[in-house]
Amino acid sequence: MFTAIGLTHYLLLAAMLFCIGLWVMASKRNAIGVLIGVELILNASNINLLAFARYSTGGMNGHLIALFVIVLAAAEAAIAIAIVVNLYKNFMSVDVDKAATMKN
Amino acid sequence: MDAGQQISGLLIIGAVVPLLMFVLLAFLGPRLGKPFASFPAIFGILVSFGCAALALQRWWYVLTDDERVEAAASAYSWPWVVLGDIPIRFGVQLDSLTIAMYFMVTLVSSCIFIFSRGYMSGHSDEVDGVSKYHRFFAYLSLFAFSMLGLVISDSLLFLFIFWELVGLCSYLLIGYYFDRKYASNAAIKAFVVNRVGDFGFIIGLGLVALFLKDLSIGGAIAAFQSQSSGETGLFARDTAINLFGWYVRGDIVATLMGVFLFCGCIGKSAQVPLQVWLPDAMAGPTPVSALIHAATMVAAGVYLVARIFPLLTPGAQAVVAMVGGVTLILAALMAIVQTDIKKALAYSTLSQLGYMVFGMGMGAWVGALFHLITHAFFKAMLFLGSGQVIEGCHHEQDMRKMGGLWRKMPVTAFTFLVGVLAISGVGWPGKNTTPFFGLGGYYSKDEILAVAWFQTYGLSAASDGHHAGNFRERATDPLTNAHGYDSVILAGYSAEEGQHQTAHAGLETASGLKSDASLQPWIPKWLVWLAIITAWITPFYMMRVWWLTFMGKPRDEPVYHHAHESPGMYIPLVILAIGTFAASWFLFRGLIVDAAQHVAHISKLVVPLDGHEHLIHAFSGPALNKLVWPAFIVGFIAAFFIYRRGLKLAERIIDLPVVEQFYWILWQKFYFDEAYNKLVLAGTILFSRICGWFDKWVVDFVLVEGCARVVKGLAFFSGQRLDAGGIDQVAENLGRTAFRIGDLFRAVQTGRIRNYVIYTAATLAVVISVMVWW
Amino acid sequence: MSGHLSWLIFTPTIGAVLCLILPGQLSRRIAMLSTIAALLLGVLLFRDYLPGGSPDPTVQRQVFGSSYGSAEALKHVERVTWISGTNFKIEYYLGVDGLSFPLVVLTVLISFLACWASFTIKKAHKGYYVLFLLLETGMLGVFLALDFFLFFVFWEVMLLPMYFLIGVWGGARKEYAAIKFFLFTLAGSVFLLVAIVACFFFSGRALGEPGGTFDIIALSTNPTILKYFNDPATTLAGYRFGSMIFLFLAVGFAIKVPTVPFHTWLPDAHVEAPTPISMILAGVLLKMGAYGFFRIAYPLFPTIVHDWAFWIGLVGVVSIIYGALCAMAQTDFKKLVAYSSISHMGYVMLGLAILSPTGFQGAMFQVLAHGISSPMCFFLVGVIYERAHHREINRLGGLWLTMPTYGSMATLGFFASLGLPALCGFIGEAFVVLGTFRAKESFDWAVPMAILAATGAILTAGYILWMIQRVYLGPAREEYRHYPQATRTELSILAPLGLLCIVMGVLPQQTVFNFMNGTLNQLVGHLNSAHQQILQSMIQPLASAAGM
Amino acid sequence: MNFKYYIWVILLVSSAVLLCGGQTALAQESAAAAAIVPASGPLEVIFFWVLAIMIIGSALWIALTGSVVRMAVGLFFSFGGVALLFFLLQAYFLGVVQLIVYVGGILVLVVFGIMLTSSSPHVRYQVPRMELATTGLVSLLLFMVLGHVLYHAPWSTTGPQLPVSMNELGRGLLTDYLVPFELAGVVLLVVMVGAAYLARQEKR
Repeated sequence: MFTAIGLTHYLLLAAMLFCIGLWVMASKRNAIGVLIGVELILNASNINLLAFARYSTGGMNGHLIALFVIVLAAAEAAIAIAIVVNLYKNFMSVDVDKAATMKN
Repeated sequence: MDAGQQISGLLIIGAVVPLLMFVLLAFLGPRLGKPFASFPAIFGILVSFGCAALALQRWWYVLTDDERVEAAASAYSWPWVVLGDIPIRFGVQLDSLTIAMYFMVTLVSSCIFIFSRGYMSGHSDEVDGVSKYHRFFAYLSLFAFSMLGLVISDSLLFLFIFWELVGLCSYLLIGYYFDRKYASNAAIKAFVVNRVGDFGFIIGLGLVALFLKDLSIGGAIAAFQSQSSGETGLFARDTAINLFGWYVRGDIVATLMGVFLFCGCIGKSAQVPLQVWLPDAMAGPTPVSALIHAATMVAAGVYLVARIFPLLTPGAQAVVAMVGGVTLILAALMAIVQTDIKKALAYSTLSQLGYMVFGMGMGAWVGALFHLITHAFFKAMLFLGSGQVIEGCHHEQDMRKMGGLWRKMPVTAFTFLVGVLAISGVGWPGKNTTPFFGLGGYYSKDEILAVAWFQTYGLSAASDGHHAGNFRERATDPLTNAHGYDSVILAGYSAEEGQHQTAHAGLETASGLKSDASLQPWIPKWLVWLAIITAWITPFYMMRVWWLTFMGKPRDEPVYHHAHESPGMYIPLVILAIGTFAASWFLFRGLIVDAAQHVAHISKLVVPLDGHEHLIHAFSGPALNKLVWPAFIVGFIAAFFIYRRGLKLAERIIDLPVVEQFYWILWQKFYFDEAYNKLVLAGTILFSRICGWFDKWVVDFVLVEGCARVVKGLAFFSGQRLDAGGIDQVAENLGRTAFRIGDLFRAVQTGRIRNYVIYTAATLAVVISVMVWW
Repeated sequence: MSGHLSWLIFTPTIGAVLCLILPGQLSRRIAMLSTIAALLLGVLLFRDYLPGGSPDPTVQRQVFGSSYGSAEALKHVERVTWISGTNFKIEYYLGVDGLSFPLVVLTVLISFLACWASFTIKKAHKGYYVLFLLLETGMLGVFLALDFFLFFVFWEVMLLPMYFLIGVWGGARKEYAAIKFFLFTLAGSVFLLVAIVACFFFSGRALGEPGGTFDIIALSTNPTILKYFNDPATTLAGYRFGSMIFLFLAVGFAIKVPTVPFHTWLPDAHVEAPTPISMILAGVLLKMGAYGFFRIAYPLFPTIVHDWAFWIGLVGVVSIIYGALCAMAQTDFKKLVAYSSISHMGYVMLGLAILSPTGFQGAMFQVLAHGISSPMCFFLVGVIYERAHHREINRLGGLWLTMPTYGSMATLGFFASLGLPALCGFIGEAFVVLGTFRAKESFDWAVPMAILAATGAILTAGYILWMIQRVYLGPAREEYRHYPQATRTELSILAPLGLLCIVMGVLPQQTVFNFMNGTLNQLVGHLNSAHQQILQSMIQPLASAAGM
Repeated sequence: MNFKYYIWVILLVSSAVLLCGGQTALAQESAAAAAIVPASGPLEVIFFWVLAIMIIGSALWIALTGSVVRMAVGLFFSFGGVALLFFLLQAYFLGVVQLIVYVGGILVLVVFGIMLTSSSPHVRYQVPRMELATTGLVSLLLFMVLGHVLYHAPWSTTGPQLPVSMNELGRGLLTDYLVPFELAGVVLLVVMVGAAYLARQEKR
C-alpha cells in the first residue's frame, strides 16, 4: 500500500483533509479560524476533483470545476474577511461566540 | 264598523296614545323642560281615559247582552307570529272584565299623573344639572301603555309580553332616583324577583303550548275543557303523561300547569315567597308606588289568575288560596311594626293582594276582582295621601316624627281617613240583608270571606236557614262533572226574590253534596281563619298609621312647621276619594258579575247574581257576620288607645318579654330577606365566581393553555432546539434534526455556527453509516 | 342583474384593491363606499321578496317556500366550473335561500356599521381597511357558497384578516388573543377539511363513481348519498362514517359558535379586538357556526342528527347557564358581554337540537337578534372605552347621568340582550324555550332542558341589571363628569341597531320570519322525510331477511 | 497546547489512516487500466506521502493551535502541499492557480484579516477542551465512515489519464464553460464591490 499510489489514496487524503477542515471549523472561536477551516474543506474537494480527473474518464471537467471552486473560494474568502472586519468593527472582537450572544 | 271593532278600536287607541307620548317625551322631553314635560303624558292618559269612558258607555249602556257576545267575537285581532303550529295573534279580549279594568286603570292613572305633575315639580330631581323630570313622565306613559296592553290582550303570550313591559317600567321607575344606591338595588331586586316568578310563568306557558297547543286565552281554555273531559282526555285522572321519563297522572300535570302559570302572579303580585321586592319598591317616587305598586301593576297578578281561572284545577286553586292566605296574614303582621309610612302602606298592599289571591283560590272570583278595583282606588288614594304628607314634610317618611298634621293638611287627612275606613271594611249592616252603609272593603273583603267560609265549612255552619240566600243550581255540562269539578254553582241572592228559601235542599238534590261537606276538599279549614284574623288586624294597623300621622301632638317641630298641602295635589285625592265611594256602589260590581257569568259556565265559581248586596249576610249567615263585622270597631279603638299619645305606650308593649321576640321577627320581616341574601343571592354569586374561576383557570388555563403549552413545548423543541440557528439548507436542517433527535436531552442552545457544523458532520456520519450498514 | 351575488361578494374585494393602490387618506372613504355598495346590493336582494300587494294581509307570506335545495328555492344561482380534474370538479356555485338571505343582509349591514364605527382606528388604517374589506368578502362568501370546497375557501379567507385585525389593531394582549383565535379556528378548520375530503370521497363511493361531489345541495338532497352517509354500516377507519364526520363537522362549527367546551377564545378575542372588529366578530362570525349546522351538518346527516340531538341540546343548555354564570363573575365590561354572547348562542344550539320548525325558527331568529343586539352592546362598551380607556365595571359608575342619551341607548341595547319582550332578544328565546317544551316527542329530556334554559333568563336579568347598576346608575363620578356626550357618529351607529332591536321584537313575522320560514320549514320537512326514508331503507333488508 | 493531547490526536489519525489506507488499493483498481501513462513510480509514491504528511500535519496543526498567526502559517503549508499535490496529479495549471490564488491571494487576505482584526495578534479564543475533543471525535468518526465508503466503493477507474493541457482548458472555458466563466467573472466583480462595501469605513 505504500508502494503504489492510486485514486483511493488521494480520496482518503482528501477525506482526511475535509474532516480536519471540519474540525477546524467546529473548534475555533476565531472567525478567521472558521474561515481557514472552510478553505481546508474546499481544498479537499479540489483534491477529489483532480484525482478523479486523473484516474477517471472525465476529460477536463474536473479541472474546470476545480478552477471555478478556486475562483469562488477566493470570492468567498474576500467576502468573509470583509465580514470579519465588519464584525470586528462592531464588536471589537472576532469571537463568533460574542457575535452570537451580543445581538443588538 | 260594528260595535266590537269600534270598542276594541277605542281600547287600542287608548293604549297606543300613551305610547306615542312616551316616544315624544323620549325624544323631545329634555327640550320641554320642567313643567311642560308632564303635559304630553297627562294629555295621553286623559285621551286614554276618554277612550275608556266612551268604550264603557258603548259597552255597558248601549249594547245588550246578546250584542255584547257578538261584539266580543268581532274585536280586532291580528296575526303576529306562528310558533310551530300555534298561530299567535294579537287581539283584544273584549268582555266586561276588560272594560272594568281598563276604566279603572285609566281613571286611577289620570289622577296619579295629575298628582305627579305637582309632586315631581316640587322634587329636586336635578342631578348634575341633568333633569330627569321628563323621564319620569315618559316612563309613566310607557307604563300606561303596557298596563293597558296587558289588560286588553287576549293571548297568554301577549299577556306575558306586556307583563314584562310593566315589569320594565316598574324597574325604571323604582330606580328613578338611580343615583342612590338603595333605589337601584330595589329596582334590580324587583326585576329579578319578578323574573323568578316569570320563570314559572314561562314554564306554565310552555306546558300550555305543549298540552293545549293554543296560547290564546279563549283557545287554551276551550282546549283545556276538552282535554280534561271524559276518561280519555289528556288531563283525565287515568291518563299517564310522560314527563321526562316519569309517568305522571294527567290531572296532576294539569294542576302543575296551573301552578306554574300562577307563579307569574306570585312574582308580580308579590305573594309569599316572592313578596320581598314590594316593600323595597317603595324606593321609587310616591306616585309610582301609588300607581304601580298599589293600584295597577301588582294587581295584574290577580287579573292573570282571573283570566286563567278556568285552567286551574281544584288542586291548583288550593295552592293559590294557600299562597294568598299565608301572604295576607304575614303581611298584615309585618305592617303593624312599620314606622315608615310608605312601608306600612306597602305591607297593607301586600296583605290586600293576599286577600285577592286568596279569594281567587277560594273561587270568589267576583269578590277578588271587586276587591281589586276598590282597593285600587283607596290604596292609590292612601299612597297619594302619604305622598302629600312626605312632600309636605320635606321628604320625611318616618311616622315617628309626624303627628298632628291634620291641622296643616286637612284635606289630606280626611281623604286618608276615607281610605282607612274603606280598607278596614267599615260598613253598617242594615235590616235583613240590605246594608245601610258600606265602603269598598266592606263589600269586597267580606264577600271573599263569605265564599271562603262557604268553601271550607259549607252551608251548615253558616246558615241558620233564615238568612240563606237564593241558591240556584245550574246544570253544568257533564264533561266537567266527570272530571271532578263537582258542580258549577251560581249562588245568587237577589233582593227582588227576597223569599227565604232554604238552600240545603236545592244543593243536596242537585249535586249530591252533603250540606256540611266543603266544596273544595283540598283547602284546609284553617286558611279561612287566617283571613278572618287578618280582618281584625287590618283596621288596627291602618288606624295606627292614620293616627300617628295626622292626630296627636306634633312630635317633631321642624317637620310640623314646614308641613303644608297644595290644591294641585289634593284635588286628585278628592277625585279618588269620590271614586272610592262610587266604586263601592256603582258600575264595577255589575261589570264583574257580568264577566263572571261567562266564566261560571266553564268553571266552578261562586257568583252572586246581582250586584249590590252584602253576600256575607245572604250566604254565610250571622256566624261569620259576627266574626268579622265588629273587627273595625275593635281595631280602631285599640289603635286609638295605644297610639293616642304617640309611640310611648307601644314601646312599652314592645319591651314585654314575649312580645319583644315576636316584634323582632316582624321587624326583620320574618327573615325572608336575610335568607334570600344569604342563600340564594350569595349562593348564586358564589357559584358564578366559581364558574368564572373555573373558566379562567381550569378551562382556559389548564385545558387550553395546557394544550397550548404542550404544543408550544413541542414546537419550541422542534423549532428552537432542533431548528434554530438560521442555517437554511435543507440537508443541513435534516441532518441537524436527525442529530438532535439522537441528542434530545442535551441542553445545548448555542446559536453558534461551529456547533451546528459538528452536528451536521455527526449527522452525516450517522446517515452514511446507516446507508452503508443498514 | 346577472351575477348579483358575485358582485355582492366581490364589491368589498374591489374596494380592498382600490384601498391598496390609492393613497391612504382615501382608504376610509373607499371602504365606506364599498361597504355601502355591498349594503345596497344586499338590500337589492329584497326587491324580489317584498310582499307585493297580497290581497289578504292575514296570509303569512313565505318566500323560498319550495322544497329544500330545489331550483325554485335557490335564487340568484351562479354556477361555473372553477377547478376541474379528471375525477373531481370544484364549482363556483353561489345561491341564496331563506337560510342565507337574512344572514347576508345582516352581514352587509353590520359590516357597514362596523366600517362606520372604525373611526377609532388611528394606526395603519390603510392596511386595516384592506383587511376589513377582505373579511367582508370572506363572510359573504361563506354564506353564499353552495360548493363545499368554495365554502371552505371562503371560510379560510375570512380567518386570516381576522387574525391580523385582532393581532395588529387589538388591545394589550392582542398577540395572545389573535393567536388563540387563530389556533382555535384553525383547529375547527382542520376538522372541517377532513370532513370535506371524507364527504367528497364517500359521496363518490355512494354513487359508484371514481370521484365525488363537493356540491352541498347534492350532498344533502341526493337520496343515495344520504342513505350511504347515514348508514351505520358505512365505516371509515373502522368507525361509523356518519357519526364520525358529523362529529367532525359539529366540532368544527361548535368552535365557531362557540359552545362551552370550545369557547375560551371568544372572551379573549373580544376583549382584545378593536370595537368594530368586536362588532363583526359577535355580529357575524359567530353566526357562521350556526349557519354551518343549518347548511351542512344537519342536511348531510339527518339520521345521525337524531342520535346526537340530545347532546347538542345539552351543550346548548350548559352554554346558556355556564355562560351566564361566568358573565356574572366578570369585572371586565367587554368580557361580560362576550360571555353573554356565549350564553345567548346557547339558545341557538338548543333550538337546533330540538329539530322542529319552532326550534329552527327560534334558533335562526336568535342568531339574527344576537347579530343585532351584540354589536350594539359591544359598540356601547367601545364608546365608554374610548373615553375612559379602561373597562373595569367596578371603576365605572353614574354614566347615565353623565351621558343621558348614551345611557338611554345603552339601556335599550342591554335590555334587548336581556331578552325583554318587544325587543329582539325575546322572540328567539321564547321560541326556543317554548319549542323545547313541545319537543318532548324528540327526546325525553326536553322539558328539563327547557326549564333550565328558562332559568338562564333569570341569570341573564341578574347580571345585566347588576352591570347596568354598576356602570350606568349611581351618582355621577367626578372623574367621568367631563366626558363628552355621545357624538353624532356614535349615535348614528347606535340608532339603526336600536331601531332594529325594537322593530324585530315588535314585528318578527314581517321583518324576519317571512323571509326564512319557508326554507326552515322545508328544511325540517326534508330532514324528517330523509330520516324516515333512510330508516325505511335500513329496515327493509332486515324485514325481508326476517320474511325469508 | 498540551503536548500529550497532540500526540494522542496524531496517533488516532494515523491509526485511522493505517486502518483505512489503501492496503489493497491498487488491487481494487482495474487491472485493465489503460497504460497510457506509466504507473506511479517510486518518486511519485514518495512525493505523495511527503505531501500527504505535510498537508495533514499542517492541517492538524491549524486545528490544534490556538494562535491565529500560527494557523496562517499552517495554512501556508497546507495550501502549498495541495498545490504540489496538484502537480503530482499532473494538473499543472490548477497547481499554479492554487499557488497564485490560495497562497498568493487568500492567504495574504487571511493575514491581512488577522492584522486588521486583532487588537493584539496573540489574542486567543480558547474553546473548552471537552469541546475540542468531542468535535475531533466526531470528525474522526466521519472520517472513518467516509474512509470506509471510499475504500469499499467500486470506483470505475481507468488508470491514470493524460494530463489536460492548458490549451484545452482555455478552449473549454471559452466554449462549453463560457457561461459559468462569465458568471464567475460577474461573481468576482460583485464580490469586489460587496467586500469593499462591507469593509468600508462607516460614516456617522
